Amino acid sequence: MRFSALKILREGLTGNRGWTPMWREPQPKPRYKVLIVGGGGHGLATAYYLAKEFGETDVAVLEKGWLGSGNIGRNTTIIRSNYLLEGNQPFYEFSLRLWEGLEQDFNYNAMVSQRGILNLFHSDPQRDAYVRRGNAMILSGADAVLLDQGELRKMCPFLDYENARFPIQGALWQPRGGSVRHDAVAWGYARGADSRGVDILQNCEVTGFRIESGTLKGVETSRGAIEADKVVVCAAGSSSRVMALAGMRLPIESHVLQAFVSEGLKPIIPGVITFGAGHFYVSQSDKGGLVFGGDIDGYNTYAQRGNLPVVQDVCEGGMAIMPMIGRARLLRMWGGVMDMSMDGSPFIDRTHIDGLYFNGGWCYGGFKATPASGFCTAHLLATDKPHPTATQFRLDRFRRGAPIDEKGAGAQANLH
Amino acid sequence: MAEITLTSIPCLGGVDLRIGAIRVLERDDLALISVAVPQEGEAAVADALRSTWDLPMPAPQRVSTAGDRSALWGAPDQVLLLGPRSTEWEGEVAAALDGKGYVTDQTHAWAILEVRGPGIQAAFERLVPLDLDPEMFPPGAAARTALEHMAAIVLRLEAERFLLLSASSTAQSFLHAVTTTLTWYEEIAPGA
Amino acid sequence: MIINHPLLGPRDASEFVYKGDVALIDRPDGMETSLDEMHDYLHLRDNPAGEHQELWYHEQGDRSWLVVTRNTLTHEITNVTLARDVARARGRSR
Amino acid sequence: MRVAGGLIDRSRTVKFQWNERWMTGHPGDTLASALLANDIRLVGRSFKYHRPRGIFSAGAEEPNALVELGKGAAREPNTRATQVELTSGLYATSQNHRGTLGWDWLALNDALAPFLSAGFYYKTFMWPKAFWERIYEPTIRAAAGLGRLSGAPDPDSYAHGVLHCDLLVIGAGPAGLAAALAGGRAGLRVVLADEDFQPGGRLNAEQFEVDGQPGATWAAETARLLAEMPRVRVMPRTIVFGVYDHGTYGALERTTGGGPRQTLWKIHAKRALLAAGATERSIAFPQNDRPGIMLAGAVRTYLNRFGVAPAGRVAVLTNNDDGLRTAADLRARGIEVAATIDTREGGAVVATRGRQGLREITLASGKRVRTECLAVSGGWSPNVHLTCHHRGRPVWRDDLAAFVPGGALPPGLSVIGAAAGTMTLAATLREAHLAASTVAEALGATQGVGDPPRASDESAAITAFWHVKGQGRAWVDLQNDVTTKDIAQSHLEGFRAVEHVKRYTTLGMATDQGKTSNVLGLAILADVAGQSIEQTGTTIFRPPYTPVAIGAFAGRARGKEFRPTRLTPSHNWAAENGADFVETGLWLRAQWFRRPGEAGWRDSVDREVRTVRSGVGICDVTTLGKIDIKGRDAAEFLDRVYANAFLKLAVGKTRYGLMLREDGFVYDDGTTARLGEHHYVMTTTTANAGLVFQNLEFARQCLWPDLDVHLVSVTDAWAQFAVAGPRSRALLSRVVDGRDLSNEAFPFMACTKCTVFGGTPARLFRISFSGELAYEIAVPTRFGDSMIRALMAAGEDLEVAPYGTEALGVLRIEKGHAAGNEINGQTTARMLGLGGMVSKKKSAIGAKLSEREEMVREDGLSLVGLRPVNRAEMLTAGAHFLAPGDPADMAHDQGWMTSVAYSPELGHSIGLGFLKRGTERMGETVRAYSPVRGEDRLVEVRSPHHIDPEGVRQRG
Repeated sequence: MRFSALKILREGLTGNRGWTPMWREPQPKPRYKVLIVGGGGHGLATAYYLAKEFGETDVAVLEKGWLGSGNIGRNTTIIRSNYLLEGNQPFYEFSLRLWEGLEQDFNYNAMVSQRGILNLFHSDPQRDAYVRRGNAMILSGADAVLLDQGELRKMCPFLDYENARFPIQGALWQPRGGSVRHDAVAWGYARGADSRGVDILQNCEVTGFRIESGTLKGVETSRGAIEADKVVVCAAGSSSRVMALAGMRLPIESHVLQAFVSEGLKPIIPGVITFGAGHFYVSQSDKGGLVFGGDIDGYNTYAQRGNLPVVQDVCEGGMAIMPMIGRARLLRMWGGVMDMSMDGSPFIDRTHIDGLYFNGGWCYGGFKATPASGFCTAHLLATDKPHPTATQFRLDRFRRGAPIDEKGAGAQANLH
Repeated sequence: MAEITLTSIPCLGGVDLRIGAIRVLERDDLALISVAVPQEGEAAVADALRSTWDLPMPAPQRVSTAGDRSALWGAPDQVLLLGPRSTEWEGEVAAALDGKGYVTDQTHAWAILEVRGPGIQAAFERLVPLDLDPEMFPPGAAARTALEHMAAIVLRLEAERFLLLSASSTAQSFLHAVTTTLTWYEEIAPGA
Repeated sequence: MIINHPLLGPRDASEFVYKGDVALIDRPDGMETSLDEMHDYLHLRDNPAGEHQELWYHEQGDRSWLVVTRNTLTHEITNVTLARDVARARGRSR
Repeated sequence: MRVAGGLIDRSRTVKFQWNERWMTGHPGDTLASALLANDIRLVGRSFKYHRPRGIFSAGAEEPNALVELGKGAAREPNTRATQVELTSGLYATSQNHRGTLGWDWLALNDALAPFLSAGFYYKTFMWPKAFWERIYEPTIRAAAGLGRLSGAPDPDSYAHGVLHCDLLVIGAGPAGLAAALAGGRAGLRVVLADEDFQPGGRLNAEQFEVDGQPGATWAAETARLLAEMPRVRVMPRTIVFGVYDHGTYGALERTTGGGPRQTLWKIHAKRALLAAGATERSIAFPQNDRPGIMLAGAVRTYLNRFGVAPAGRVAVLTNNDDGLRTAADLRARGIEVAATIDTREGGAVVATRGRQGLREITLASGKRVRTECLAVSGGWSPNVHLTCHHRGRPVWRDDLAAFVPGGALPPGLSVIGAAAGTMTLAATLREAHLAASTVAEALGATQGVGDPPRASDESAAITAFWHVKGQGRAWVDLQNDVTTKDIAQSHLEGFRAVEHVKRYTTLGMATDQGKTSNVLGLAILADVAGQSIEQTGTTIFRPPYTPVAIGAFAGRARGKEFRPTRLTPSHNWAAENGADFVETGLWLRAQWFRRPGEAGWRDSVDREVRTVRSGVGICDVTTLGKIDIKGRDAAEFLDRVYANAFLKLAVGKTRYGLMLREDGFVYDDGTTARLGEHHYVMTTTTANAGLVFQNLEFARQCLWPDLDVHLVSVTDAWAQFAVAGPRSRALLSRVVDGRDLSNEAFPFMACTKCTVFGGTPARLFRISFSGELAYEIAVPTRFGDSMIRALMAAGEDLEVAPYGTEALGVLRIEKGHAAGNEINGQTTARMLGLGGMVSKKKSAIGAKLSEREEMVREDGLSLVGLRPVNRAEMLTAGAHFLAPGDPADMAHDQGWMTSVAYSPELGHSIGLGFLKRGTERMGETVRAYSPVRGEDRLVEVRSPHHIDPEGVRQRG
């Protein structure tokens, strides 16, 4: 079914009775060419691009819960390509370009909204670092604008320019950054993949891998054994657990990132704003809620919930730059489990087991990466070569001494 | 340049004020000396403290006192000596320990406030994260903690008399935190 | 979270700094260590969903490093010991 | 309208404003009860269709009566009128309408409702592509949202506090009061927290008796008893909003009187009893959203507690016995009951009329009944919210037609009373008493707990009934305008998991978090899917239980108090002497010292740099981390934590130390001085002081636990000043007592303990960051202010002048010293030209992994100096290097400019940067390309040591 305004009109006039399911609920087949473990954003996007771009439709997505129940269903929806390093920036710019055409591509309005992202800076060295970053962005074909305080004031009159502990000097602005309705991304990809023949198997948990003399043969699941030529694990948050079933240890720790949304408010915040002297970022959803977050709690966990000190830290950051939000109320807080890698950057790579591929380590940057991650993973599966924008996301990069360490924090997962 | 001599200026200018029934004053008359206990050297340090000042080694989170000198438990291998400030004391301590412990004068690393008065424990509920219930934290208890993002040592002298120690560089922020707490307490519970 | 410090009793976790897997104690010292050994020591973690032994530093307290046994699914803490004792028990000395 | 009775104080009147109209109420009223007393029925608009909305409930579950409170900067949007304590002068206005509340233009949406069904926006607004951001989205955004933020800083303050107790009782209804009483009698430390300003919970809303007294009287009496117990703390106006790990509860207290507006409490409780009661829910029937349609229990609350009848004529629709009590209570107050409709007897409401307020209902029989209020009871849902905060899942009980706490509850938390599904009073009181007794016993309390309060059990029988099917929309979520049809459509489109339905329809995602709608929605979904509620599942609740102001979470940490400010010992002196200060981490440091006649900062900085190069300058460098390291094994320890050798450093000598992370990248640098046989003092950078200390502690406790080495941070103990410039020796010779400072007696990198100005203890180091003859001298912190004044006086004839961080930066860039811009965690020793310092003879931290293949590439980056080809041009940091002629893209990126300065000595701009194969490219010209600054300059590559590359001056 193709969605359009006309379709809505017709359905509205006939009682909205003619809608059909967005995806099938198929039974698992005994064998597929490709299995994708994880029915979140990255897994569904991989399936979609495999089918659409590489013509591979003998594919199943195995999701232990309901589709989109992982981090695609619990994030703060920001898209941007404002990275510093050569290993990252072209990939995220590729992703942003895919976002820009996504809705027309999969005929679903995920509300990709490029209202801009502002990274505030508070000191001269920080400004210099943002200049370096902005230049790197432009060198990789992205957009970046350096705003001084006067220009920033025009865009955000509500920031605390007078009384801030760390004065707001200006911002690095990426006008093409923004936000997306996150659930709709999962739904749109699922619909697009399903309509091309991909089986999305919900409530289907992988419980083991069948590996014979270094070659992958298939997986065991809660819905029976399934054979496959290739299996890719896209289960960020649970990567270590799933890959441990294949006997692998990863340079990844699981951490919880809390996120917050306020009660609905009339529009007041133009785009995404990030604090440069503390842990806080915020945007305002189309419904009017302030969607915000900050740092991870900082300890290994698989519990999708955090603790109060980080809630306080995040709200302190918010009040530090925009004291008008003091009377806005925090409506909901939740936590998502992150794959925190040892350098803060992800992996899209083959493993030492023939036929087993890995996509993970997204830290808290996974949402914005969804389209490119899916595309590049599909590329790797289909061609056995990394996509040109994802050549550095290798599992052996620490062994070689080539971390992609944006923050310069070293091999300490919770500092990235 | 014999005509110039340096003067020691209190971190908080010798502040002494009253907020409601509670008094806040800077204790610039105290010295704080760290004694690190060498590996396997605890008995020797304990002997030295006892024989010189009659000070027992403090238990964790406790203070031992003899006359105007106290010993605070600092860490598993560290004791903090608190006593009257004099230029000689570091030397005295070093002499008393005679190499049995590593002595570092920490007097100037800390600003010390004495806070006392009725209702102080209730007022501190909005400042100090520790459980100050007298059963848990009786007079003679001391603990390091953080309040309002600042490292602090909280020492209970009497039921309603505390010493609060904060890094000397953040002394102004620390004082602000303390006085704001006491002012609010007064406003929320007038005369309590 | 509350960490029951073996010497100081229960303290709010916000007084502590987290480092990670207790295996970080087992640094392969010495000149003959291979690059691979050192790589694995620093980068590869078990990351279990369940009981986890991990290092915490009591920064706003007595500066002790602690080994905390905590369940990563429930956050239940079942044991807390001084890391120095654990290090010695794991054979570390000078 | 007011009727007799209630717990309000009728002897006093409170004036307040509603939509600019003055009205009156009484102490004890809420804004909602006062509005109803003033016959206000229309109070708001729904989110999507802008349907008229009236007061629906009497508590935290209120979906409709959201108002803006206060004006100006203090305006507080989305406030539930049902929870606002009426105070004198209170100013409230309705929100979320364009035009007046009565004439809201956005109610046009309601006419378009067929086209705005669940998820409509996902299927349209995609063409033309550019219209989304330019037209569709702005229009949607402008229409969405609820109340308005003022846009001005919140004028109020918020406190944080920490409480510790044995037993936290959440809710001061009958269960909570009985539990607190038993716990208090047992001698436990008890905190009793309740969101209401009046303890008693449903006892205040009902006509029950406890211990032979009216329930409300017993509640007030019990609260008074509790308040007198020294170890019990009764906290009204305090909502426990979240359960965190290990018995930590988040609670928000609305403070009365002066001081902070609210206090956010962290309550550490050994045990907790959740006595949060239950929330009534509605029944879905056609047009069930009109003002005047209320929860039956709320009608009793208004009647019995506030002495207010929502209307002169009320009909009742119920599926349970509790609802029937509403009719009885109304009759008792002389209010006409227009109809009592019991679904268990086949009764139903099939239509309603009255756009801005209910006028008439149509019964299943077709009979029309005139009524201005319809009291609806679809049964009660236990308030299980807090039991889900550790992701426990409630379980369904058919006999109650409700979810009760289930799954893994947060450790230490038990549930009592209606929150546990115990729906009758006597049973609740017994259960609460028993639960508190059990806690007391478990915690070793020895005192008796007394007898439980007595009451009789009323009937609470219920037969589940959810949905009157018929013509017209039946609302499930009143705020977000989710109807039964939306749920059915969602199912039709394949959104069948509960979470999918919630996300697709927005059911339960409004400010009330679905307190009255979730269970109803679930029941409708179960019905559509043809399965049981158990099979359908449930969503879980997340904190906070009710929304909490962001300002409360932040507490005092805002504005200048966001973080503490560290002041240097010379701060006051600097302020008196024209300093401009700059934030450096938590420190405030003098950036430069402006003198009369200096037009801009550059004048001041240039002068300060020249002073150091030609005379003598003083800079407060206290902010550098300083760690005293003592012990028999201190040398061995240092040798393992620094990449370069430290075993042979002599007493009285200082050495530059390069510290790596274990992954081989540069972590920090500084100098370490050996002041005694077993005594070293290490300096770290300002930024890394705390982290380095932490890592050193890790090394000494965890890696080498038997080394005898001890660390004390002395950053705050010493006021340290750099005294730099050719005349620095002359100045210090006047300052340091009885010591020969000649180059022979005290050469470069010497250090010593000494005294200054006739006896003040000091530490003296001959080290140089500027490249000039220079020293650092430290005195105990309290002498720092006196010291800077004394140094200035002593050096007056030498024309000594202070210099700030900006000049410090210029000096080090001229000298080619790497600092934070270069050592940013991504840098190898090799990049800094310090690769040779990393000793291969020992396995110091980071040494091994610094040898990894990609880190020792011959074509890697290295630190170079730069100057503009056109010397008149000013360089800026952050520019990327490109070979002239290469395209400007990532593939041809060759490095970047890290630091720049104007060198007064050289008379032009200079820079430092990392350049690919930089050391081999001296004299080459490259492009410094900075498109975000609109700059593209040619620069010449040279040694990073712009001045005195041989280091003659600092050794002189």
